[in-house]
Amino acid sequence: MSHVMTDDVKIRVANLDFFYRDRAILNDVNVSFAKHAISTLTGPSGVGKSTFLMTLNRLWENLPDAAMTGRVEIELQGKWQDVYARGMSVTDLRKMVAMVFQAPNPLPMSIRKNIAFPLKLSGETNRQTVAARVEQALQMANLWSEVKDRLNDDARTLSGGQQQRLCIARALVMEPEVLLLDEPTSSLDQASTAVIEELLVGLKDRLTILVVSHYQEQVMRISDNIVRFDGNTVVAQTEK
Amino acid sequence: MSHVMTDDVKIRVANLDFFYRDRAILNDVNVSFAKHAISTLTGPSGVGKSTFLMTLNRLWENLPDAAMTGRVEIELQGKWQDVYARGMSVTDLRKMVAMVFQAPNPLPMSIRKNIAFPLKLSGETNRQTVAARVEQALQMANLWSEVKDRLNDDARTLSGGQQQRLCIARALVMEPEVLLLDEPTSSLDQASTAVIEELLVGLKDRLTILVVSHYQEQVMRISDNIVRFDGNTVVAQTEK
Amino acid sequence: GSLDVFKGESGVLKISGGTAHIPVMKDVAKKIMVINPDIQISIAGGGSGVGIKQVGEGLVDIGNSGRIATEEEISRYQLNLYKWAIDGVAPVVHPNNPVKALTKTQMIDIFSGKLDNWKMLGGADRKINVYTRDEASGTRAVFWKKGLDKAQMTTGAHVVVSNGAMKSAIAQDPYGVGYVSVGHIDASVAPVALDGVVPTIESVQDGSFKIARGLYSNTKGEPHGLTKKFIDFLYTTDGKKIIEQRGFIPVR
Amino acid sequence: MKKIGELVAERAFFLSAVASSSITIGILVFMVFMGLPLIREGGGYHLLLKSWSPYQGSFGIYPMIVGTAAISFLSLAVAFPVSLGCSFLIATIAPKPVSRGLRRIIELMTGIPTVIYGFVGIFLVVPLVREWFQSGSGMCVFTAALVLGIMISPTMTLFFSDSFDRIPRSYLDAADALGASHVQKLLYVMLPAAKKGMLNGVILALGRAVGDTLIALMLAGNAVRVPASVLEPARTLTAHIALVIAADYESPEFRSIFACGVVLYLFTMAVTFLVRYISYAEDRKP
Amino acid sequence: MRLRILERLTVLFAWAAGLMLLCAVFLLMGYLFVKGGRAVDLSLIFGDASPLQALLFKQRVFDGLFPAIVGTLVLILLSIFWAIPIGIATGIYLAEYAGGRVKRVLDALFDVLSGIPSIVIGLFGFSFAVFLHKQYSNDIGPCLLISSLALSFLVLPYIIRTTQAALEGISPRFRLTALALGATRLQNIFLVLIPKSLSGIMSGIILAIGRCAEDTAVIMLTGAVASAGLPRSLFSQYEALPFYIYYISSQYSNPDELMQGYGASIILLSLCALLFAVAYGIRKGLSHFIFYRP
Ligand SMILES: Nc1ncnc2c1ncn2[C@@H]1O[C@H](COP(=O)(O)OP(=O)(O)OP(=O)(O)O)[C@@H](O)[C@H]1O
Ligand SMILES: Nc1ncnc2c1ncn2[C@@H]1O[C@H](COP(=O)(O)OP(=O)(O)OP(=O)(O)O)[C@@H](O)[C@H]1O
Ligand SMILES: [Mg+2]
Ligand SMILES: [Mg+2]
Ligand SMILES: O=P([O-])([O-])[O-]
Repeated sequence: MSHVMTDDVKIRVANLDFFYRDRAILNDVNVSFAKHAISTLTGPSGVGKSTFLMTLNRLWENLPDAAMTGRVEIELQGKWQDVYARGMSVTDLRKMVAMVFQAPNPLPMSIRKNIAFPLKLSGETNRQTVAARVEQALQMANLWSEVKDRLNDDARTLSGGQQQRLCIARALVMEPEVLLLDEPTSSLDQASTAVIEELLVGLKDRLTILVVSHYQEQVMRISDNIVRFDGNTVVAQTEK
Repeated sequence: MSHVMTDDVKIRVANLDFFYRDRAILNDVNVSFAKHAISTLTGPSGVGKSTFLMTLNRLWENLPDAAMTGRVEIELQGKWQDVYARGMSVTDLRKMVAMVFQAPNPLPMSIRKNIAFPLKLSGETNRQTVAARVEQALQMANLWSEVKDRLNDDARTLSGGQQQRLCIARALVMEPEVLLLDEPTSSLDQASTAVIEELLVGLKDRLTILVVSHYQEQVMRISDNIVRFDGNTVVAQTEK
Repeated sequence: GSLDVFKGESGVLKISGGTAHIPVMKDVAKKIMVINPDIQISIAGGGSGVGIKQVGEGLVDIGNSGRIATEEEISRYQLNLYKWAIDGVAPVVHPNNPVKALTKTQMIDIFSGKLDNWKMLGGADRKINVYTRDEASGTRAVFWKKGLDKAQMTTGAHVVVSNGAMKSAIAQDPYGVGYVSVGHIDASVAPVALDGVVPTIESVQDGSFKIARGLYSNTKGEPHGLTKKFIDFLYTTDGKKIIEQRGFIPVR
Repeated sequence: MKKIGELVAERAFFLSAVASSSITIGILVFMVFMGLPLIREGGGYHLLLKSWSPYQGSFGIYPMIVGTAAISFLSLAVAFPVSLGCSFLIATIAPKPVSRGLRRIIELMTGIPTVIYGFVGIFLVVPLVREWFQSGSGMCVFTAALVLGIMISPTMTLFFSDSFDRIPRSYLDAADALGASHVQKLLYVMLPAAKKGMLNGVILALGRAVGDTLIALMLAGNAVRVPASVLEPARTLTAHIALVIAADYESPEFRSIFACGVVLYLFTMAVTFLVRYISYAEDRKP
Repeated sequence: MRLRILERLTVLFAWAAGLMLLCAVFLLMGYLFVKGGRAVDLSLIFGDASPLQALLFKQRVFDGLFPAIVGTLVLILLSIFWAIPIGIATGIYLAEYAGGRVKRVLDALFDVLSGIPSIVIGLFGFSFAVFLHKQYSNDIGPCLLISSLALSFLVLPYIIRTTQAALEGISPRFRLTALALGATRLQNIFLVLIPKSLSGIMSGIILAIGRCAEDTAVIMLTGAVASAGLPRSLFSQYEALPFYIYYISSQYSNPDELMQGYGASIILLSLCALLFAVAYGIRKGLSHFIFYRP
């Protein structure tokens, strides 16, 4: 409930309500997230954590019967912006507020093309630039060494952990300012989980990270800041 | 592994193997279950607990690509019967060895019709008898007082816990000798869970109960007998 | 009057074949069915060839034809022929077409595809759209024999399935030319004078228009019952009146 | 008691399946049987390559095969872009309410009877074509293909929309979350993913176009000649059957329409198996 | 930049295509209604006869569509009557009993059947009628019975497929529910699975009805004629709306007949649109109705 109102704040959410049809999923959520930190969102299943993430990049707008009221502001490109303002371009927003889903979702194309996909979307056609940024993103996601010899393979042939890192790399290639991750390790084994946790901790210098996680130990290991959801709203926010 | 070989035994399973296509799910399972007792089956997810329950009432035979070998004997109507014997009628077997699924599965009809459904299947048409047995079953499942005024409502309008008790009542209406329950409380809240546990404990005088459960506390609370599955077979059987 | 014989009759009468006959058949059938609702008469087209074959096979009671059945057909199916009207087959064009007279040679050239622009005949500079009938047509057979002297018809011709369809096709196409039963000609199409003779029912009757033919109803063996009464009716005064109204010359 | 009921029922279901599937086979056998004498006499390929002039004793169906091919491919050329565009609109480009409304309308359009397209075609499209092009009668390959194209577009659009609908949710989420615009999602994710399904749609639509009788019969002019241009009349196999059915059952004309039947039947089989093969290959993709 | 242009063009192209299709169809239908709208009245259907007398079959209708409408309705009823039992039974067999090779072969056969052009089915029906005529009885020829049988072949795949799809779409959990309560396979099918999939099956049947109502190619070869009056028996020839429209379109003999053609088109179109609307509307409600019937 408490508002963190320092210069370090990256995201401010105020009076957020969310509905599927007439069912209230989130009710008067007020919360802020710090810059260059990992915030974890926890809480029982079905409480609306995934839904909350989608309110930050407006992804819910593609769902049928979903409705939202409230205010979401993010400091983007150095200035505070109302995410739901009229002039805001959804596609630009989503490039700056990247998202990684619970189940890895590589596109049905080669590894290289998967990573280059966001560049293609923004009209980048210079092959050299693309190649360089693909490599850089894969490096950041700790995946480069494992896939550099098979960049043209179908991305769906990678293992689960590799696919999850591929999705992180794909989210990173546009150099977003915020990275949202929805239970990024829930379908992975211990070893892959460790790799990804390490990766996230390494990334927090560059960007602001929000992770939904069920695992208490994981939450403890990586978070700077814990946000607990329950009964349709945020019930506690703890800084570590 | 140990065979309980007393008079109190209700179910004997010997050398049971189970396959989906070529994948072995259960491997050389040998286990017995006591009469008038609650046995709980536990073990990690995907180990084959639900599958095992289905071998007792031959429900797996309706799944494509499933195959089984081994011996299952149940003492029914006072004498030992080989469940997979030639002369055994599957439908009679399933009336005596009733099953309740993990997610409550009311049929899309009224509460009354749901409970009366097994009676309809066996050709019972006397309205008085049906009404009496419906009431009796609902009483046994501790649901009568809650639904007696709305017996003609759609069963799917009941709450999750009520639906689960409805399914138990529907299983009880045929007066089975064995009741199989697959994680009957996993989708329920604490309060509903308590009601159902109490109900099961109350029922064990009348019949033999097998429950699959993940929850250690629950297992401890209600079981007379714990069967642990792991690595495709039964690894421990403990009597309390 | 002459419809009295149908009183008390009942049953089904199936007619098919020549499409030139259809207007007369419909009028007669209606008259009979109004008088006696127990009689059911169904009328289908198909063309003369179909009429002859179907009556021969026993699929219908009366098979109409716009040409005389061949010796081979008559003997194979034991046909009885009843010629009840005289008709002609006339080339027709759209009423707006300035070309309303042709020589026989020109007509043969048009239908065989040698002459393919109206300009060559003093009309608009547009391709000539030739319309013909399917091979089962008696009208086609007569026109081919007596009008085209058995010259080969162009394969590029549009094919329509009945006299009625020919008339409405030509009525719609300002650059079309085809041929229909003289009885069918009305204001929607213009008959084309052939070697100076305008095809009308009169010129057919007096023999100056050469492409003439009879309209026949054929039965398999001796007709009896309803079939016989139906055919007999065509020769009564009432029958002849209908035939005349529909633009044909009744026989006898 | 109950056991017997079960067995009887199963037997009845099975016999129904046998009976209804034997129709498929029965039709083929019958067609071949009826067409056989002619095929045997003239040689099958002869029949397929000769022209149609019964008075000269030639009963080939070559012009009709060409006519069918011309009209159906041209109608695909009309229907494909239109359907593609409409399915794009429905899939992402149009706003939700518009897309939903459009889909409803298109579904409804699949219910318009063929004969009505033909009817309006004769009185509206034929004169228009005649005047536009200042040539021919208006009853020609072009007119038939145009109307046929309009007629199969709704079906084809729905085939396309269905293949878009079958794209896994995760691909769409990925594209959305990466900031793809509607068109980008469509072009770079949905279109490649739905390619195979759409190919099936095209093949099935071709099957429809080839199998249609009324449009060609009413609008194409039915001349038995290989058309030299799209403004000339032509006859399809289906129209040929409808026109020649009128002949004598013993005659070679009548036999030849069974050859048409066999050709159409075999074409249908080819379409079916091609589509099944493509779907099968698609299912086996990783 | 090249991509950007492609994207722009795609949007333009899509809207253009959508507009074109809608325009084309509204033009076609608009033309029909504008030209023919005023033809639709009672005398279009009943001619000179009194509507009441005609509906009671006491008076014959000569210059109206009544016989054609009745012919079409009778034809639909008969075809559906043949196709429904065998179609649903086959659908059940495919979904619930067939497996492996048998299922694959049957699937392929029904795919082929659903693709056979209707004129080929008509040709089959016609020559079969002639065959029966020659071999067995002089009374059989192209007629209502043959037409309805041929049409039922045409729509059989619709009914089979929708039944099969509706049954196969039922979740495995739902499928096991009644079985676990001791239901036999047949009880499960008739008490649970069919009621559950009834909306799907019904909408398939209605689509099949629509197909019967609009088909022309089959009936023009198997017994529909220009003029026959009301059908009297299964072995009589008959009139039907779509055939009437086809017939008028090429051989109307005066403007009045042509107007009747327009009127018939509007009636047939409305009938088919109605069937379609019902088919889409019914998808939801029906199984609810069955389960809750008191
Ligand atoms: N598209 C949707 N339409 C309707 N209801 C939905 C939809 N998506 C989710 N819900 C409902 O909204 C609620 C919140 O869902 P959400 O996925 O946000 O929960 P969560 O906190 O992420 O849960 P979990 O930890 O299980 O992922 C749930 O009750 C869910 O059933
Ligand atoms: N119909 C099926 N076809 C093929 N494989 C199946 C089928 N049902 C279950 N399995 C597989 O069999 C294994 C055992 O499944 P089962 O449902 O019996 O596990 P379980 O012990 O009940 O797990 P849980 O606790 O998650 O319910 C799993 O790996 C599952 O993926
Ligand atoms: Mg979630
Ligand atoms: Mg389980
Ligand atoms: O009169 P016909 O239809 O045979 O030309």
